[in-house]
Amino acid sequence: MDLRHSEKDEQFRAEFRAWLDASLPQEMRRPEFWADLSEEESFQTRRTWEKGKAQDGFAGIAWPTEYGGRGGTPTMKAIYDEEMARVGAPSTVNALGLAFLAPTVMALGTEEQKRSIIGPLLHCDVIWCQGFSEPGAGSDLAALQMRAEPQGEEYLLNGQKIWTTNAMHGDRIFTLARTSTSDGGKRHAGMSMLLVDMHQPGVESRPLKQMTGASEFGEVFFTDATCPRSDVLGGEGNGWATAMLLLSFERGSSAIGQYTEFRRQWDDVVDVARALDRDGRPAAQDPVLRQSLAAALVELECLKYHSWHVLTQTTQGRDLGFEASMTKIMWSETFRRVSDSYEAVLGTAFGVPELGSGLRLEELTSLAMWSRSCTIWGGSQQVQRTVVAERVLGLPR
Amino acid sequence: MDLRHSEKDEQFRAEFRAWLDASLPQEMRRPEFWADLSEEESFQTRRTWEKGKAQDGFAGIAWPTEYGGRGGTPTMKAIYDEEMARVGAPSTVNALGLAFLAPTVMALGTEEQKRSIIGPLLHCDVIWCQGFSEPGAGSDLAALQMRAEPQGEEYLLNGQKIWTTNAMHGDRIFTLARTSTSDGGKRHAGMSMLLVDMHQPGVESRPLKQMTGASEFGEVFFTDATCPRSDVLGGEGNGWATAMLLLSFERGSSAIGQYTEFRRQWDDVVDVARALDRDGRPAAQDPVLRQSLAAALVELECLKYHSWHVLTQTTQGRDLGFEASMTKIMWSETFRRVSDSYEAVLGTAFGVPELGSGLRLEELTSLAMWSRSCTIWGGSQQVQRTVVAERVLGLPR
Amino acid sequence: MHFQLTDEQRALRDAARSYLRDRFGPRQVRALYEDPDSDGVPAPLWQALGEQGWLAVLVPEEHDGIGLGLLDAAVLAREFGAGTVPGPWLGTILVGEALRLAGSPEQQATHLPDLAAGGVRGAVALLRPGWFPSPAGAPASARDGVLSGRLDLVDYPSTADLLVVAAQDGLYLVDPAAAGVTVSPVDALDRTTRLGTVLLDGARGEKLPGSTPAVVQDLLDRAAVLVANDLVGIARKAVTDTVEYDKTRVQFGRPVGSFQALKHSLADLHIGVTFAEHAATYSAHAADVDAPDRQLAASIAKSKAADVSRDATGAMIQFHGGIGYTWEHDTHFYFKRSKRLEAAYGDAAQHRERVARLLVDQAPDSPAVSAVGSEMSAGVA
Amino acid sequence: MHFQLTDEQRALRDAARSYLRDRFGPRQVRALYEDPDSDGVPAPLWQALGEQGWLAVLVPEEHDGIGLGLLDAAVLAREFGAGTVPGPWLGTILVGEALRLAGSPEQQATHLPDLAAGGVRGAVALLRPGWFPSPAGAPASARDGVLSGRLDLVDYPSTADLLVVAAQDGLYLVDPAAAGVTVSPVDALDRTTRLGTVLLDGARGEKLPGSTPAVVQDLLDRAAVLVANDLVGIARKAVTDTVEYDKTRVQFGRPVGSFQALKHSLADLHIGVTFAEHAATYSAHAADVDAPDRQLAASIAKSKAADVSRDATGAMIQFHGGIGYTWEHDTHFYFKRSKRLEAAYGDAAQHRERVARLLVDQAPDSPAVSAVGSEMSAGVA
Repeated sequence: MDLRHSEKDEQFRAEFRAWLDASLPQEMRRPEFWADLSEEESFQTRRTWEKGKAQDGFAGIAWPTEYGGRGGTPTMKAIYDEEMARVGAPSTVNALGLAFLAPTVMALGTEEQKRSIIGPLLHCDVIWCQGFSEPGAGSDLAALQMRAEPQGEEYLLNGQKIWTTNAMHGDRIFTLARTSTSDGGKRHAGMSMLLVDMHQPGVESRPLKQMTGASEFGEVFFTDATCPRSDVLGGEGNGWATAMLLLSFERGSSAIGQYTEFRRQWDDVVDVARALDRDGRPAAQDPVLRQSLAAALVELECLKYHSWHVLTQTTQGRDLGFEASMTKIMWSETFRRVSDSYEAVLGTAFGVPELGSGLRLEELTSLAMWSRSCTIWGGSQQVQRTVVAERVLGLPR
Repeated sequence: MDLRHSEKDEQFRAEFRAWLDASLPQEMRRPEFWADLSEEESFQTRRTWEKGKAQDGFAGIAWPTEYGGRGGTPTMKAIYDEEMARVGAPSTVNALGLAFLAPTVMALGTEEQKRSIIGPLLHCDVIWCQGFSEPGAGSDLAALQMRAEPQGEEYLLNGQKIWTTNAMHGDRIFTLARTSTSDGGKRHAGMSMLLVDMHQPGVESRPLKQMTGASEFGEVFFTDATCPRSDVLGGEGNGWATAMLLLSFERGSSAIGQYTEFRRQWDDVVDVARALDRDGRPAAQDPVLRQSLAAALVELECLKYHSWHVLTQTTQGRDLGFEASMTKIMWSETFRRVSDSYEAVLGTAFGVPELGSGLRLEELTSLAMWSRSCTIWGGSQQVQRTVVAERVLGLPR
Repeated sequence: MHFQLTDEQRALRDAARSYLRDRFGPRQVRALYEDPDSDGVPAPLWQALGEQGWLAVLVPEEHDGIGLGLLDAAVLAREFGAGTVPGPWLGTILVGEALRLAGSPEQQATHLPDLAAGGVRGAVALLRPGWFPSPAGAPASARDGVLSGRLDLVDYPSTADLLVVAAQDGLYLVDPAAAGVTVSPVDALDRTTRLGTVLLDGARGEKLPGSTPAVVQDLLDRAAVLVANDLVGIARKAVTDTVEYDKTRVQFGRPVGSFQALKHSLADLHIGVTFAEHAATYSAHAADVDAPDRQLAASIAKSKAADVSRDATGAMIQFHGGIGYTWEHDTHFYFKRSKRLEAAYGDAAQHRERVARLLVDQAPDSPAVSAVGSEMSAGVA
Repeated sequence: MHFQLTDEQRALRDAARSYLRDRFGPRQVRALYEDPDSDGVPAPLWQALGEQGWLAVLVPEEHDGIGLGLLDAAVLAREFGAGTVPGPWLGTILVGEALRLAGSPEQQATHLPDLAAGGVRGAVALLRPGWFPSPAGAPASARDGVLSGRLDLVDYPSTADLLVVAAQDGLYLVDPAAAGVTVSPVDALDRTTRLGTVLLDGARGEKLPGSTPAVVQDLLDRAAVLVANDLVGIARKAVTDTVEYDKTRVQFGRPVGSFQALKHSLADLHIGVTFAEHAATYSAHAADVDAPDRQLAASIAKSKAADVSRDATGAMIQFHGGIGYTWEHDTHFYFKRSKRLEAAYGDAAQHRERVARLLVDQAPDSPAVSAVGSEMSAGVA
């Protein structure tokens, strides 16, 4: 047991911390700054800042240098996540590309794909969307209907994708479609992963307003859109395997970034509890609310320990396999616990933009609602529990 | 909305209360009295007292007078349950007979069966056991294996039953067995409900010790035991339908008796919390324990309201159908909540027979453990939830 | 013994239900969501509330009301919860109750007929947000009939014609248009209300002479009972709609409602809502018959309803999947209304603490302990 | 960064595991259940504890111990929980820790070698049952080295050779055979212990000179950490055994473990136990490196372990069906041991309250807040 990082890793922390100190304006660290921007302004501000970060060498931390990465260790990536969350740095505008597409390209892509995709992605020159879910294919991804008919050197795409993050800002979309006609009962056959240009007449994106009022998601409609046959990732007809590999990359994540974010959220909730009046004393002194706050903190710290466990395994080159699929349940449930304690502390004031004291609440309220979507997307809690039961505990199907 | 009972019903309450005052010795109302008796002594004491109660006309409250009942209303039966629980009267020694066998005999039995079974049952001259579950047939009753081969005017019984209440005290057992050989895949076919004499060489009962150390349950082994063919209830080959009807009688119960018992338990837990020291003040003043106690009380009172609802429907002659199968979940979960709050209050002292103050805890501790069996027997919580989802909410199988 | 609504109460419920089905459904609610700057009181709805007598239920007949009981109002509150109905119905009802319970004959005669007809809209500020539901939580202070204080999170203050404000010594009628009264709107997540802050700075108030601490507590309990019924309406609707959706939504080749984990969650929610419905019903009845356990019943109802509605509206999102998180689906109407009401007039934990004060801190055989037939001893019905 | 046991710690774990598999299994535990009047210390087991060095792990090498850390002891505690191992191991370890942390060189030299070898059995009374885990909960009072008080729910007092008792001013060594000490056995539901009440009435105690309040708190935290590890061992075993049983138990023509509702419950339990394992491990490590968040870590571990073990042992009964409720099945060993330990040295709620005292009542950037690399600033490992 030794929780110290290597000297080299800590040097990286110092270097990145110094860069953040110098390059992240103070106002951008406050949630109010972002709450007061339009979605478009917010996106462009984040994009510009992230581009600068990449130019200064802080992108693709653990990726090979020949494709534009920094060539660091998994621990450096964890430190990067932690430092980003610690200062409240803007979240990436290329989340799906970074988390899913890039490692898949690195694993299955042609040399040409690696060179043409990774660099522009890191530098936010190309913003990537993910096109998996459809109205009839949510938890059951294999039910997807989108068709991509081969026509000469191109595919002709028709269909609809939904819950597409950044749909309104995307330049390209990696999307799963059926490239050959149905193969009897084999629902997983005949799919391909296509890399499609979104700036073409046959692709139309519409924002999808969420219950928060924001529109991080959208729908993407394909009507005779085209895609060159060379822009298949992982081989034609191998789409299901490619998608499964792609989704597996989330599992390697140590969740230290999520921990650090949710811990900041918890600290803010505690600040609110200290400021909020409850029977003439701060809500933070109410014995029952203290139980709720502390219960959330217990889960949070356990999430941190688990991220150390995952990082230890990853650093030693071990594949966590399906054991790691527990991470999604862990962080999303923890997020819910922190959000629940916020709801308990706020009471009737939940949903009001600020308290009398001037304390702004938009961000915390949005997070509390956002936590409810996190148990749905990326494999609902119900689907994940079944995976854990069958693949980790070995319970029969 | 009118929660008053009719004058006639209230007269019955007064009459029964007076009888209890006169006929239930004070010491028998205290749990310590029972804790200090052996199981055999306890059973015989209860049997004698119950016999006297029946002789004085307080048995079979809502059953027809011609079979030895009192001919009262469903409300009188609820009042009876309530008054019995209120004074902590001994529980019946013929529970399965009263709750299940008697109404089934009344519905399906021959006139001869009605006359020969009901009276002796009410007067505790014959103690009845129920023989349904087998080691391989718990939640899945239809998997039962016990055989009853017709041989002339008798059946020859071979097999084993388990979780048999009062196995060591029973005189007769109503039991489900296969009277014809397997009918292909029809697991429910070929069963019959037999009324078997337990005082014969082919029937052997063994106590089954529970985690509490007590042995309310037992196993019953049948080795070439016999049963006259006239002692079939509901017709040969109709065993499954007869059993389903029999089990449905539990659903008509208003749960007011359970409420009253659990409420007494809660009151006792509160007394313990008042006596127990926690940081120099009574545990009852601890804000977190108060939440646990109050949460249990909320469920308790809701159970009471629900029993009023059921009683209202029953009084109006309405069949609650499967809606009433929720009652088992409700009372057993409520019982667990009360028991959980006891565990929380006791802390490290859980399982110790008495507190320094002389407060005896055996009964409360036994109840807390017993509550864990109640979510298993009579249809586990899991089976009941499926019934509610499919039969009440109409969710697809 | 009949633990059920009377035929008249069922008729009242059915009337509200058909009005909402035919005249004020989710489309009308959505209009309020899309127009947060509107006053939040759809004119046809408000007119209907007056015409149908739904503002008059609790007003005595001598003041042009219908003179029914709290259970009748609760029947309406439950339907209004199920329909996420906007408007100052509750505030108007509570102003009426304050006048009925504590007003002088003159005050009653002046205001009750207008309140019953819908000509006057009421709003109340009875409790500081977050405070334990007791008279000690009064948000204003009074000296010689002059009021000061900041009244936070008041429902519909901007459209109110008459305010009832709790001060340390009782209840006051306040004219929102009077000098010393400033109303500022506050954004609300739940757009089936319009929230505001009311600043009292030397505003004149007219004392309700009968407003003893016991009466203020009674008014708080009545508010809690009505809110509990609203929450129960929300929760039932959330479960019903989710069950219906999950019967038809197919994934993995079968309706998602056929998966056992969903079934068991929905079965537990159904049972929880059933308990909460009973509790909400009994709490209103207990007030009507002045049962010995009426305070206990109010706290049981409010805590159970808040817990169940929180769970049911949360599950409604989860078990609708992605669509349940969108603005276009009605799910968020229920979720947001539930959030606003869960803690109103005391949250679940505060009402559990009150249960403990009533039963744990008292002698075991205190009259607060209730049982079947308890009304006999109270001698009323 | 390695958040995992060392090779040596894994070897220690494996040794304990094989001993329990081969030499002290459920059959031996059952013998204790069937013979409640025995002293509860199986002689071969106690001898093995001494021979294997499992009593010496924390005793410094200079006193014939092995001089390892709390994490090594925690590794053993976890296996002992999984095996529901009886005997005064914990009491003996804690007496050793009290001496190591607060004893004079003479006291250490006199007692530690015997404790390490198993020649002396220890028992402790550090906290009144039900009290918040702090020095203020000391059960005895001392005046001029003379002790009085009633020490409730002490583990294995009847077989103890040496007692450590907390009084208001620190820790005392007490000879259980001395005048003024009366030990009376008390029935315990969990028969993997033997409980007793110790009455001190003018008994002589020998003060441990270093027992400041901080040291007493440290000792309480170490006790909580070891109990948390025991509970985590219980919980893991409960989940594993239940999963195995449900893979083979067939009802409705399929293994019950194939039903989704069971699957999801077991998946959640598995995740909960995994979290608790991490927390129990880190809390011991944090004590070993004197991490700034060591108190926080102890409370996190104890509260999480208590909750998880309660849930897992309860589910073990439920998901074994009827057989899980019988005396003949081993399920109740786990359930009852869990019940005894869930509240030992503070229950889950009390440790959550402690978390709040450490983090909610302090300034936000207090050193109690931990993160990866926090040990760097403490400068120790």
